[in-house]
Parts: sequence; C-alpha cells; structure tokens
Amino acid sequence: MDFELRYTPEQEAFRKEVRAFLEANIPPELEEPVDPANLSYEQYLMRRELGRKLGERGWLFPTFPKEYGGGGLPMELAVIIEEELDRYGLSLPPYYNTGGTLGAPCILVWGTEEQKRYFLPPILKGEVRVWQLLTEPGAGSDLASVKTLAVRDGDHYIINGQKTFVGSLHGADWMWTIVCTDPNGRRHENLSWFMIPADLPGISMTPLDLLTAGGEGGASPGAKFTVYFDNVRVPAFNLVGGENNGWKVATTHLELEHGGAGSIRRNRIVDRLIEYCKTTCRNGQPLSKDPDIRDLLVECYIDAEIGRLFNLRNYWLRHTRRPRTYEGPQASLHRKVSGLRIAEAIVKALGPYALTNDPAWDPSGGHLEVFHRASIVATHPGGTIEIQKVIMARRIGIGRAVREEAGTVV
Amino acid sequence: MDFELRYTPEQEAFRKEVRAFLEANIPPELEEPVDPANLSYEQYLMRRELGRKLGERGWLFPTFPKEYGGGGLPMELAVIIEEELDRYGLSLPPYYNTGGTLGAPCILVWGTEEQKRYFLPPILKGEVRVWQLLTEPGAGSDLASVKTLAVRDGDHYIINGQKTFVGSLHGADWMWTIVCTDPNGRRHENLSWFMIPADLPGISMTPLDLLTAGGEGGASPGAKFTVYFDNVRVPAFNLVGGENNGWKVATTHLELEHGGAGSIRRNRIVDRLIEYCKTTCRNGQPLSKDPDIRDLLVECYIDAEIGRLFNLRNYWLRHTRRPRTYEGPQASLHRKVSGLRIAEAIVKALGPYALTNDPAWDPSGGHLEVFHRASIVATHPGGTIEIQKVIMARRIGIGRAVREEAGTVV
Amino acid sequence: MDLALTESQEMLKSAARTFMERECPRQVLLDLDRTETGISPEVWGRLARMGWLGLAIPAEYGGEGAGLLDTAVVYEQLGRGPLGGPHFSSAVLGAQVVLECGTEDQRREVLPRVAAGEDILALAYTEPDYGWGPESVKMTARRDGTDYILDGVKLFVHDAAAATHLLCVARTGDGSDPTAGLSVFLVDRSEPGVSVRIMSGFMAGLCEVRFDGVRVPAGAVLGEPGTAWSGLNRAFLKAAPVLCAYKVGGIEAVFEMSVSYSQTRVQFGQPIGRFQRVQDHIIDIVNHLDAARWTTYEAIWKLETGRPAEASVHLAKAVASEGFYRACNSAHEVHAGIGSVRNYGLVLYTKASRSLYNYLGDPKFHKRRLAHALEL
Amino acid sequence: MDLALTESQEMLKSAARTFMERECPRQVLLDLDRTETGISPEVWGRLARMGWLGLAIPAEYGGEGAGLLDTAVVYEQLGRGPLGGPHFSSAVLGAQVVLECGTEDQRREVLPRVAAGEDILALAYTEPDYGWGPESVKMTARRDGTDYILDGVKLFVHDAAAATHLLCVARTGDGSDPTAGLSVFLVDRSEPGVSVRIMSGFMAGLCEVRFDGVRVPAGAVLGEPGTAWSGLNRAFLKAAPVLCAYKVGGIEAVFEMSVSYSQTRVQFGQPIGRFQRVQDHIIDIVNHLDAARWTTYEAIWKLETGRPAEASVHLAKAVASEGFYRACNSAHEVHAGIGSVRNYGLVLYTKASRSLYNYLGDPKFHKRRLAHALEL
Repeated sequence: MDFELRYTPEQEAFRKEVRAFLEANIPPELEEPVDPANLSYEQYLMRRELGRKLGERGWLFPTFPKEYGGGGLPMELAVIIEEELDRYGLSLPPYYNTGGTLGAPCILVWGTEEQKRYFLPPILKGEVRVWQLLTEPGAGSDLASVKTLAVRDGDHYIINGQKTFVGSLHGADWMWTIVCTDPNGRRHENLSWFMIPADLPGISMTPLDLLTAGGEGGASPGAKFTVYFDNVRVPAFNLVGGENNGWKVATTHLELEHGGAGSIRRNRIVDRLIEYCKTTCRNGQPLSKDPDIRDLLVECYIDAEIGRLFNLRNYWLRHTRRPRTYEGPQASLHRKVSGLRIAEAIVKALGPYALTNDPAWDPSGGHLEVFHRASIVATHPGGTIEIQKVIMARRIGIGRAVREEAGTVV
Repeated sequence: MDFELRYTPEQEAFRKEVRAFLEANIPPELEEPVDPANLSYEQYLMRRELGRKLGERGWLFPTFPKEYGGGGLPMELAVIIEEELDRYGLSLPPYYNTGGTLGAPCILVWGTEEQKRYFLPPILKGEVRVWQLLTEPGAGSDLASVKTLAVRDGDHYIINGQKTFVGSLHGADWMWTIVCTDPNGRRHENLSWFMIPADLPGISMTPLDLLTAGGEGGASPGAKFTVYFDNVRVPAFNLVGGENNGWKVATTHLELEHGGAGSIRRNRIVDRLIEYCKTTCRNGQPLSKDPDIRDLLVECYIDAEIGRLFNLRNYWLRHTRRPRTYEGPQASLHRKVSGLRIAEAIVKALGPYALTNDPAWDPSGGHLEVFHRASIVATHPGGTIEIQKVIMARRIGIGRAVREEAGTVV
Repeated sequence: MDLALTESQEMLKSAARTFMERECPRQVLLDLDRTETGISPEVWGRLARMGWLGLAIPAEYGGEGAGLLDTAVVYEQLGRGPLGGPHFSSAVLGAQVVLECGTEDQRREVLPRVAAGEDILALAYTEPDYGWGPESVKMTARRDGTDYILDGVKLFVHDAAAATHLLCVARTGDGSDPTAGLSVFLVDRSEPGVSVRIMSGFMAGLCEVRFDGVRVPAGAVLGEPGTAWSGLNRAFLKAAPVLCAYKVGGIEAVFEMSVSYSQTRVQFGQPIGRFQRVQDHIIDIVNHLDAARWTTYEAIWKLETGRPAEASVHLAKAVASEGFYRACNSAHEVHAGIGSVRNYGLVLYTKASRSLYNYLGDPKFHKRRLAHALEL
Repeated sequence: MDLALTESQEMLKSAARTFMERECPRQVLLDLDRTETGISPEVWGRLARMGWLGLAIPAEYGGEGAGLLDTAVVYEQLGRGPLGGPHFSSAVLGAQVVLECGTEDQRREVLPRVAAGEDILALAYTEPDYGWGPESVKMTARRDGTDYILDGVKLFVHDAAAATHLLCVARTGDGSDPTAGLSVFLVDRSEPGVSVRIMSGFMAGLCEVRFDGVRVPAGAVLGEPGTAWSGLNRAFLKAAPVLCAYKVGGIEAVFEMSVSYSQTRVQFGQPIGRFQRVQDHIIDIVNHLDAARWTTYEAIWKLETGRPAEASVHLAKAVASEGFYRACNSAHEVHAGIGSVRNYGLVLYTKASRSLYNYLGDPKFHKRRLAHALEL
C-alpha cells in the first residue's frame, strides 16, 4: 500500500514547469474570495483567461484524450497540476464549470465521434463555460420525472419548460440538460440529454434569493437561477446518447457528482478552524488551549481525515479504473453530514463568533460564517443526503432486488 | 399547569394506609435483584403472594372497575400505591405480568360482559399471572402476518404454531395471543385474540439463550421462551373481540405497550450512575469531579429528564382521557434510543468498569453491567425503534394517506 | 397534576396566534428581517397596544402583571412567527433586570415607558471574551466625583440597534469573587461616547456597543452599586424560560411547515412524507419540540410556584437551544432546495435558532450550571 | 499511490480467511467464548503452526518477520471470526514489548517460545486507577538486594488467565516525570504470590492480577531498569493498528451479516433491506467500516515507511474502537430479536467491541493524544 503519489524525476520536472507557468499566468488580483458571492466579474474573467491558457496546453482537463483537447496525461501529472493550483486556492477548472467537468465525460462516453469532435474541444480548452441544468420545480430528488419537453421538429427539437437551482453568478456559454422526449414513455426510457448554446432565442433566466448568496468559486457557488425555455430550437445534432437514452447518459454525470470523481484536496475549513483557534485568544489564552474547544477540534479533524481518505480512495479507484460500488455516494454523504457536524462544532467552540463575518471581529475573514450557511445548503445539490443513502443501499444490494452497478465514468 | 400530583388530606390518609399495608406485607427477603435473572423461585412466589394481597383490596389494578376486581380508584390514589411500592423498588404488579397489564385492558375494551366477568377478576386480583404471546419466527415487526393458526372445531378452536421471545423465568397461568383464523382473509381482517390457560394439553416451551439472561423483575425480564402449540383445543368462549377482529383488539395492547400507558417513575439507572460517580474515587477524587465525566453525567441526566417528562405527560393524557396521537411511541422511542446513548456514556465515563459485574470491582452491584446489555436488547421488544417511528409517522399524518388514530386504552 | 393551560391562558394563546397571523404574515416578517432593528413602528405599536410589552411587568409599574406562564404562552406564539426585534430584550429581559436590580423609584421611572413601548432597553452584558457568567464582565466603570465614566466594548449585544436605552453591566468594585462588584448602568443611547453598530453575519440584531468615556451620574446605577449580580441572576433565571418558550414556538412552526411540505411535495410518485428518511427528520423535530416544551413549562411551573428552579431553567435552556438549532437543520433536509430560498420563510427560523443559541448562555454554559445545581 | 494489497498479501489474506472458515466456524467460536481463556489447545496449536503467533516477530527470534501490514492483513481475518484468546496480547503486544524493551538475550530467550505458542504473554499494565498513559502506572517494585519485590493489583488485564508469563509494568524509580522510572518485569505466572482471576461481566478475558510479595530477580527486568516507557510507547504504537485491523475485520463481518439478514428476512411482504430505516443502519456500519479501514491502513503505511505516525495511530484507534462499538449496535437494530440470541453469533462481536474498546486506550485517550500530536 502506498497512500502518497510518487513522482519520477521527470514528473518533478513537470511540476516545475507547471509552477513556473502558474507563476507567470496567475495575476495577483485573482485571489480567492471568501464568499463566492464576492467574485467580481473582473475576477471571473481573469479566471476564464487562466482557464483558456491551461486549456491550450491540455492542462484544464489533463486526463482527457489529447485528440479532443485534453492533456492525455496520467493521474500523477493531473495531480501535480491540481496540487500546484491548490497552492493558490484554485481548483481545476479555476471557476464554476460543473457543466464542463460533468458534461465532458458524458459526451466522451455516450457521444458519437462527430459530437466528440464538435463539443469537446471548446470545453476541454476552456473556451466555453458550461452549466448543468437538472432540477425542476417538480423534479428534484426524483430527477427522472422531469417535465421539460423536447419535441422533434425536422432537424431540431423544440424545448419548453423550466430548470431551477442552476448555475452561478456570471452566466454560461453552453448548458446541458435532461428533458423529456416521450411524455407517454416508460420511466427512465423517455429522457434525452442535450447540449445547448446558452444564447439561443427563448432562453431566459431569473436569479434565486438564497441562504447562500452569489458566486463563482469552486464547485458549490451560492448564486443560482431559474432558467426558462420558451420554444427554444435546438439542433438535433446536440442530442447526445440517442433519443430517450438520456437516463443512461445521466448515470455518468450522476456517478461523478455523487462523489465518484474522488479528490485529493484537504478539507480547508478544518485547517482554517484549527489555525483560527491556535491564533485567537480569549480570556488570555489561545482558544485551542481550552479543553472543550480542543475536543471539538479533534472531532472536526477526525471528520476531515475520514473525508480525505474516502476521497483519496475514490480518486484512486477512478483513475485506476477499479470496480466501484457505493464508494462515490459514501464520500458525498460523509461530506454533507460532516459539514453539518463541523458547523455545529464551530458554533459550540466559538459561540456567536462562529456566525459573524464582521470585519472587526472575525479573524477568519468571513470563511466560517460562509461555511456555516453553506453547510446547510450543501446537503442538497448533487443529490440530497437521502439520495446518497438511496444509492448506497442499491449499490450494497439491499435497496432493490437487483444490485445496482456504478455508473460508467472516465 | 401543575407538574405534581396534589393530595387531599383524605388521600394522604390513604397513603398511610398503603404504607402500613406494605410494611406489614412485604417480607424482607423480597428484595429487588440486580439482574432479573437472579429472582429465585422463592422470591417470585413471595411477589405473587404480595400481588394476591394487593389484588384482594383492588390495589393491584387500582384504576380498573371494581365490579371486575379492580380498585375503581382515581389516578391520584393509583399513583400513591405506585409511589409507595416504588420505595421498595417494586412496580405494579410486583412481578412480570405484561400479559395481565396489557391483556386486561383488551378484555375490558373488547370483551363481552360474560368474558369480563370470567377473565378479569383472576387477573385483577392477582390470582393468575399472564404472558403475552405475539412474535413468531416469521412475524416480528410485521405482527399482522402471524401464521399460528386457529381452526374452529365445534365449541373449540384448535391452535397450531409457535410463538417466540415470550414470557419470563417462572412460567404463566394464562397466555393470550393473536393467531390467524382465516389464512385466505385480508390482512388485518384475519386475526383473532385468544386467552388461553397455560396448562392445556399440547402447549410446550423451550428457553432461549439470550444476551440478557433470566428474569422476573419488572416489565423487561431477560428470560424468554419459544412456546409451541400442537393441536391445542381452546374453548371458543376464550376468543375475545370476535373472530377475525383480533387486529382491532391488538390496537389496545399495542398502544399501551408502545408507550401510551405513561409512567410516573424516574430513570433509576441515571440516579444510580450519578450516585456511583459521586461516591467512587479514582486518582484520588470522586469520578463526578472529572470534567469529562461530569459532562457525560449531565447528558444522561438530560435524557432521563426528557424521558420522565414524556412519560409523565403520557400518564396524564391517559388518565385524563385526553386525545393522544404520536405521544405513546415517542416516549417508547426515547426510552430505547436514550438507553443506548446512556449505555455508551457510561462506557465512556467508567471505562471497563462499565462492563464488569465483578463483586470486587463493581460498586453498582451489577446494575450498570445489566443495564448495558439490556439497553441493546430493550430496543426490540414492544416494537423496535423502527416500528415506533413508523407509528409516529402515521400518527403525525405523514406515514399514510389517512392519519392513523391512537388505539383505545383504559 | 394538570399539564393543560387554563381557559384564560388558552384565550391568551389564541389571541396571540390570531395577532401573529393577521398582523405578522410571512411577508411582513421577511421585510422586518431586512431591517437592522427587526421591527417597524407599526408592529411595535401593535405589540404595545396588545399590552405585550408590559406582560411580565407588574401592574404598579404600568404592565399587565401577567405571570411567567402567561408571558411564555404569548412568547410561544411570537416564536412561531418568528417575530424578531427587541421585544424580548426590552420588555422581558430588560424589564426584569430593572425590576430585580433597580430601586423603587427607578422601576417607577423606567418600567411604564418600557411597557408602553416608548423606551426600548437592551442589555449590554457580553464582551469580546464572550460569556454569561459573572466572571465574563470585565469592563470597569471609573468613579469620577459623583459620576461614573464608562469605557469599553460590549459585543454581541442583542437589539442594541433598536434600543433607546442600554443597561450596561460593568465592574465598580474589585475582589476575587466575580459575583461581587457588578453594577448595572442605565444609559441613554444618545449619550455622547455611546456608539452602536450592527454586526454582520448569519445573525439578527446583534451589535457592537462602544462606550468611549461615557459620563453618567451615580443615579444611573440601578440599585446599590456593586451588588447587581444577585438581581441579574434572578432576572436571567426568569427571562430564560420565556426565551425558551419562544424557541418552542419556533420549533413548532418548523414542525408544521415540514409536515405540510412532506404531505404535499410529491417525488417518485408519492408525497415525500411516505419515505422513512423524510419521516425521521420530522420525528427528530417533534422530539425536539416536545423535549423543549415540557422542560420549559416545568421550569416555569417551578419558578411560579416558588420551587427550587435553577436546575430546571438550565435544563430547559440547553434543551430548547439545541432543539431549535437541530430542528431547523432537520427542516432544511425535509425541504431541500426550496428551504434555502429566503422568501419561503424557513431561513427566518434557522437564523433565529442561531442568533438566539448563545443568548443568556449557550447549551454548554447551562449544562455546566446544571451540573453545579446537581452537585456534580 | 496504490491502495491495493500486493499479490502476496492477497494470498496471505486468502489463507487467513480459509483458516478461519475451516478451523474456526461459528460453533467453535461460540464454544471458545464459554472458556476463561478464549482459546483451546487445538486452535492455539493451529495458530502456531500457521506461523501467526510469530508473524510480527523477526526471523532471528523465531518469528516470521512479517511487516506490520502483513500482520494486519491476518488480524483483519481473525477479527472477522472473531477469534478471541491471547494471540494479540501475547504474539503482538507482548512480543513487541519484549522486542522494544528487552535486551538481545531476553529477546532470544523469550520470543522464540512465544512465536511457537509455548509461552503466552499478557501485559499487566492497567490498575484500578485505569488508564494507558505512563502516569497510570502507580504500582511500585521494591528493590531487595539483587531482587525486586512486586506488590499490587493490576486490573482489566487482557488474557492473563491464558498467559504463562506476565509482563508486569511497575515503578522502580521516582520523579515528577511520569515517563521516568518505569520497568517491565517478566514474571512467570506460577511464581508464588501471583494470582490471576478472570473478571465477570460483558467482557472477554479481562482479569484481576494480584502480586502479593512476588520476588523476582533483577534479570526479570526487561532492559535497563527505569527506562521502559519509550519502548512501551513504541510497542503500543505498533500494536495498536494491528488491534485496529482486528476491529476492521469485526466490523466487516457484522456488515456482511447485516446485509445478508436484511436481504433474506421478509417482513411486510418484502426483504427488510428495502426499508430505508434498516438501510440506514447498514449504511452506518459500512461508513464505520471504511473509516476504520482507511485510517488503520494509512497509520500502518506511515509506520512501515518511517513517516511520523503518532497522529495517525491515535486517529485510527479512536475511529476503529468507536466504529466497532457502534457498528455492533446498528447490527443489533437490523437483526432485532434474533441478534440477541447467543448462538446466532452477533453477540460475539458485540462483546468483543466492548472488551477491546479500552484496550491500549479508549477513544478519548487517543483523541487527547491526537490533539497533542496536532499541537492543540
């Protein structure tokens, strides 16, 4: 067993190359905002620019095939890129683009050769930013019951309906979505997966006012929209995976979204919390010296370590293409549930300081307050806590008569 | 609001009478054993004798109608009897008799006048001790699927089948049970409720070897049996509530068993635990002065207080005949779940001392060790934790299309 | 034993519920939530006219002279809103501090205006070394002739932004006993040197209050200087269960919202309330509700009947605070996405459950006090 | 990065699993559970012949010289049994203490017999003031000429009833530093004055060991008198993850039992595994399983590769102990009645999860050590 990535001298040389590239291409203004709500449009544009530069070299989607604009790199080099970006508090891509990270694998697995050549390069090179559109007002956990309708009309489909809890602050170039293409069809056999340019006539959107507000940073920005489709004409070419085959396509992005992607990142909030408590004094001593707070910090640390190991294992399983069953949603479940626990531990440890982002009184610079709200909201997107358990039970072989297989990922 | 029972001078005079009676009639040998397993047959017989003496005065089932052998007393006087018995560590009845405490209300609610006159006096006067027989190997939580069969044969029914997790150490005079009287009938409309003399030919039993062993004390003895019915002929007169009406009869005893009876007793184990920690020294100081243990004790105390208040409320609801919904199973759920929490807290507080009943090293005299095992086992009888939640959900109005009513009790 | 409300208490409860439904519908509460004070002149005036700003104030000081239980009955309904703003800080906690610490003259001067809603009190007790025990008050008041000079920062002060007057607790004497030497100063918020700033975050109405060389006359001290602790402690013990009742009302509302949503939201072809995992969240909520309810009302009963009540008050405050916090979490799980849309209303409770979690002491504080009361 | 076992480790795992299935079926384990020692001569002999009593003992001392990871692979399978008895106390913990604290001569004398199963060691460390830190050893050994006299009580000593020799830890020196002055004595259990008594309760193999004026020669001290702590600490750090692996195996078995039962037990017309509440218990178990597994193996990897491993060992021990305890509770909820029937087998795990909860330190102990390692 080996819990650490080993790098050859060649790979370490690659790290130097990446580091030099990032030093040259990350402008100082591109700092990570505490609250995704605070990512200005200017900062967003800088991040998009960085994404394009990474994309040019295949570093934006490093393990994706070169022929479609990816890097064709092995896991180790992908990790190096992620680790180096992590030093700047950035992830890959350095802006909200779950439509790309979840959509590109779908196209790679389910698209025709022509579709791959058409859709993948702009995504993998960072030329477009993509949103995913799944939830509808009447279809949340029960995604397969979506009512947004696509009707064939010659070489096009005409789409009508609405999707909600979508996207991030500064808009998208493309959107992909799952819609119903056969209202009378059998469940799971009546859906189709479309990639849609965001500027097509008939698409409009309104923002939601949420507990978490605003945002562009990382995978879970707070700003969300409702997107309306009013007789939107989409070329039939944009249907990926075949008509009424959308649920199969969905198994790929759902698997990735439900924790199957894995991760090599640490839980930053616990690091920050420990740092906060080591450096902040109350009653004349560092908070971390208070035995009650110390005990709470250890519990948070344990939760973070378990989460790190679950993610590490999933990252390894994915990139070594080993069989997976319940591991994806297990990591996802742990992240959600431990997020609530950690938020409560912070409230217990810090009292009202846990809830304020008042510049005069919050040494975390707003991180803890944002985390508190986000921990509540984060239990829902990408499948609620309950849905993670539903999937785990099916994969363990107790939820249904036939044990469910994990979705195909890349 | 008033959380305490108030007694008139007449009622206080009654208390004196009860106290004098108990002083005269409780032999010193009738002490409460730590482990129900240790109740000897002699002690059991003494308790039965005490039960008969209480029964003669109507004090064994004090609130039941006088005409059937009960006391016809108001709640306040019943509480006085219970409080006075509690001073001896005894409850009402002072031996395992859930077949009586749950069966008598069923007969009172669902029996014919003739049946009440025949069955109730021996129970209410303490002349018989009764077991309830519900679970079968294939029917636990799903009680309504019992397969033990009763077939009418002239003036009798012939019963075949087996019931398990039944009874207590020293046998029973009567047993009541729910059996199937119509194998082809609709669910819940094919069961019947029988009161059966335990000495009928064809009844046999074998003991189970359980995590909790042995017992007669209180409501949850450890000793359990499997009871076999082999062509047992039971008079048709003994069918209470009408053929195929057994599920309705069951709603009465299930309601009582699922916490609806209420209680005015404290959680003795937490009192004992606190006493243990105040009087036992480690590292030169009482355990209760260790801040970690102090915190654990407070959590246990809180659980005990919430349980006490739930039970008190239920007792009040029952005896004032106020409407009830989910309150019974809520108290039951709390008892079961908090039992596991308290057991774990004791292990955390006392380390391995929590698990030993070694006379040289256990100042609790075995109470904590028995409680630890019992806390696990106690989550199942009278409806598992899951079943309490099922019932709560139905009573809250979310478990089914139609909100379920609480069972009729007396 | 009788766990029911009396007929008149049932009427009071019904009146309070009607008031909340008519005068404080969801949209009004959402609008109030966007204000710094949590209140509008209209709603405040209505509260005053209902007599609820003088509920727990004796009749001789212009109040209703209602008992704690009556007050709790009303507060449970306010908590159902949840109606924010300074009513509790002023009319319950602030008034109790004046009652318990003040002289007869001070009561007569201050309380009628509080009961009428003309003056609004806020208790400036907690400091950067946050805590609700007597040892947590470190700010000192310096004697200068017949005046006192107040200097220091009070932090996480509830409802100071809405207040006309601050009850500032400071040390006027030394000693190793932290309960000795405390004094309460009644300070007009408009005095020079007093500055109040609302603090930002996931909290409602919590303020930073700075006293910068604020000069007050000796008469601003409630009662005898240096002896405030026992009065403060009595005031805390009486006010805490009223705050608990407010939380009980909040949990009850969150329970009803969750039940209703789970009955009507359909997924996978059935109301989500049919799913055991959704049920379990709702069962959690109702268990918190009833635990908070009965511990709270038993504490009030003990206080009202003169029984030793300390342990019960600490028990109730710990249970109700944790219960409200977790009930809101569970409700968010029942609701998923829609629950975090601000206009839906659930977030109002979640925010209240956090804002009030530490008010008058967090669960740990009360559990430690409970341990003390149990002689552990 | 490679989280897989090597091919030879997979073979070892498979051999251990086959051994357990063939030689230690349920009925054998139930019978062993009724003994005081937890072991029979037959099973003990087979363990010795497999080489598993010398797994973690270097080849030069008659062992297999396997690494910690190989040892853990076997122990995971033993934990699946769960196979009780003194194998861990003797062949892992005891042997590591001798290895770390003993002189070369002592190692050569003791370890081969341990590896062969001829001698059985038990560590008499804990006392009535129970604890696993150096400060918890209060028993003193008195020097008398060239001998030492041992007097005192060791409590909750694992597997002393099965042991031929006790490793008794006592103080031979004073000082304010609790880590100073500790010595380990190798004492033949048959020496006059040594008495071992199995303790009753919901635990397996825990004993009271009394030393009543036991005279031992100076040569009975492992290594240099008074310097044992650093060796003991190293032995604890290496043995603890092996014990964790045993717990991982126990949780895995409990997981598989629960899955299987929930797939076959039908109630309300369907396998109970279809009910979300039953699923949630099983999900709890598998979460404990994987948390215990990966924290354990990461700790072992760190130990084997010479990385700083203290924090990881403490993490793993806390997680695995709590996980095993709670996994058993959850399994009882899945099984309800049948789970508490002793012959079904679940109770064996439940008892092991309790017996081993405190062995080498309970979760709190390890969390405090973890805090220390994190410089909190």
